[in-house]
Amino acid sequence: MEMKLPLCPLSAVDERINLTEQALSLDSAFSLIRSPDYGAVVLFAGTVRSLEDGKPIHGIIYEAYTEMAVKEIKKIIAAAEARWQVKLSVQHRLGYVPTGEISFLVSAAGKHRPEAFEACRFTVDEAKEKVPIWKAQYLQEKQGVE
Amino acid sequence: MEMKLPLCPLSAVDERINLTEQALSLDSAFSLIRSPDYGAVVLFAGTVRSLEDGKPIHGIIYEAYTEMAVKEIKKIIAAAEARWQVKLSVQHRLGYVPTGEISFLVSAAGKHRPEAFEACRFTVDEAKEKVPIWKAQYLQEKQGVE
Amino acid sequence: MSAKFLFFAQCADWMGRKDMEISCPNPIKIKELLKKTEILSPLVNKKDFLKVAVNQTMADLEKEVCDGDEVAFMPPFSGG
Amino acid sequence: MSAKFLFFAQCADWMGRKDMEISCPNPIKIKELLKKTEILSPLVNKKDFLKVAVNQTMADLEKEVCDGDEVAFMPPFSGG
Repeated sequence: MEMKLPLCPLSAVDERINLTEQALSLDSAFSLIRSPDYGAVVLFAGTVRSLEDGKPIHGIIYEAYTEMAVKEIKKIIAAAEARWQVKLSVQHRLGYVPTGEISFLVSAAGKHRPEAFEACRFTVDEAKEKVPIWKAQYLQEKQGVE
Repeated sequence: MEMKLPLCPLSAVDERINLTEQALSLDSAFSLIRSPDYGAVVLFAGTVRSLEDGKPIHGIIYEAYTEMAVKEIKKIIAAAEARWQVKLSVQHRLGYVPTGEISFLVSAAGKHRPEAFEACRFTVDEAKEKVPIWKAQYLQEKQGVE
Repeated sequence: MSAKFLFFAQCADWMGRKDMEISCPNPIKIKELLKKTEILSPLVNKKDFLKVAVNQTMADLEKEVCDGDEVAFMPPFSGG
Repeated sequence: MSAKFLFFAQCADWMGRKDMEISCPNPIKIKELLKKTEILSPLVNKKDFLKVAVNQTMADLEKEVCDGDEVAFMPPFSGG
């Protein structure tokens, strides 16, 4: 019953990219990239902090240039998967994200630790730099939605 | 409503260490360390691969020297939390763990990316070296439980 | 020719809109378009700050806009 | 005096048991105990491979075992 899964079939990358107004789940992200061939999974979750520039906020509204964002994420995933022989997922929440919840989620599965850590970190850094997504509005505590 | 959570109260470390025969969940691990003060969470999941020494297996039985393991994990967490100002959780599954499932789960929450990545990786490496847990048995495919 | 323009995040605030069609007689460099198109004037003094994409690929202000292009004006990315 | 001995993973296989009490007249170094205690003989030729903890703290074979100690013999750790 040795099931040798193919490494990142190109047709499957779409389902591992997710720009959504729904809450993001680490367990769901894991299920997108898990495989019996991989022994190490590293996940990065960016979360909304309660202070922005010293002011308490209750959430952030995120906005994306969705079509371009998906294209850029695909390029980053292709580069990282080729370099480290890993399988990646990149997800970003859009619209209103409350303080403490996950806004950005990158998951990397590899055979061993080093490549999973390195590919995850690379993908996080690249996505922050190259993917057209914005914190469009900080929603301040006390004043309600401004 | 600015809730400044204290950084890792020592009394709370016990609930962030978990040696269990139950399946491990990334979302549950996240909930153990999340805080509105932290913007970055890095999780490492070690999973059971389908091949060991080239032979197909359907699972591994893990065994621990539980009391000592908890003490060693506490030491590692204390060292990492002091060094990086993070909050950590370390979990390991014991008994039978089927292929593809999570056996080992380290989670690190920090204000920013670098410390969350570094503290997670440090804790994974230290735990593998210093915590008395073993792959006691590989359960081979076809032959059933040997 | 005409091209579709998109304005994201603060760019939408400055423009007071999220998108528009702009017509002009010939293909034209983005920097010329900014100079000559009155309605884009809110973006002119933000030029050093702006990011621009043409057809969903990053471009600079020397890039020529052609008929049917999709041109996006964006502030620096801040996702994550 | 007597001490409690624990055998983990392969050590339990070699010993055919997971724990036992061993009595001896005086405090004694672990390496002497291994040499003199017939029932521990399955571990003697694994000495270079063994890890030892006394009271849940890593120790070497020079460590003296005292009354009431918990002594664990373990193979190299392989969790993860």
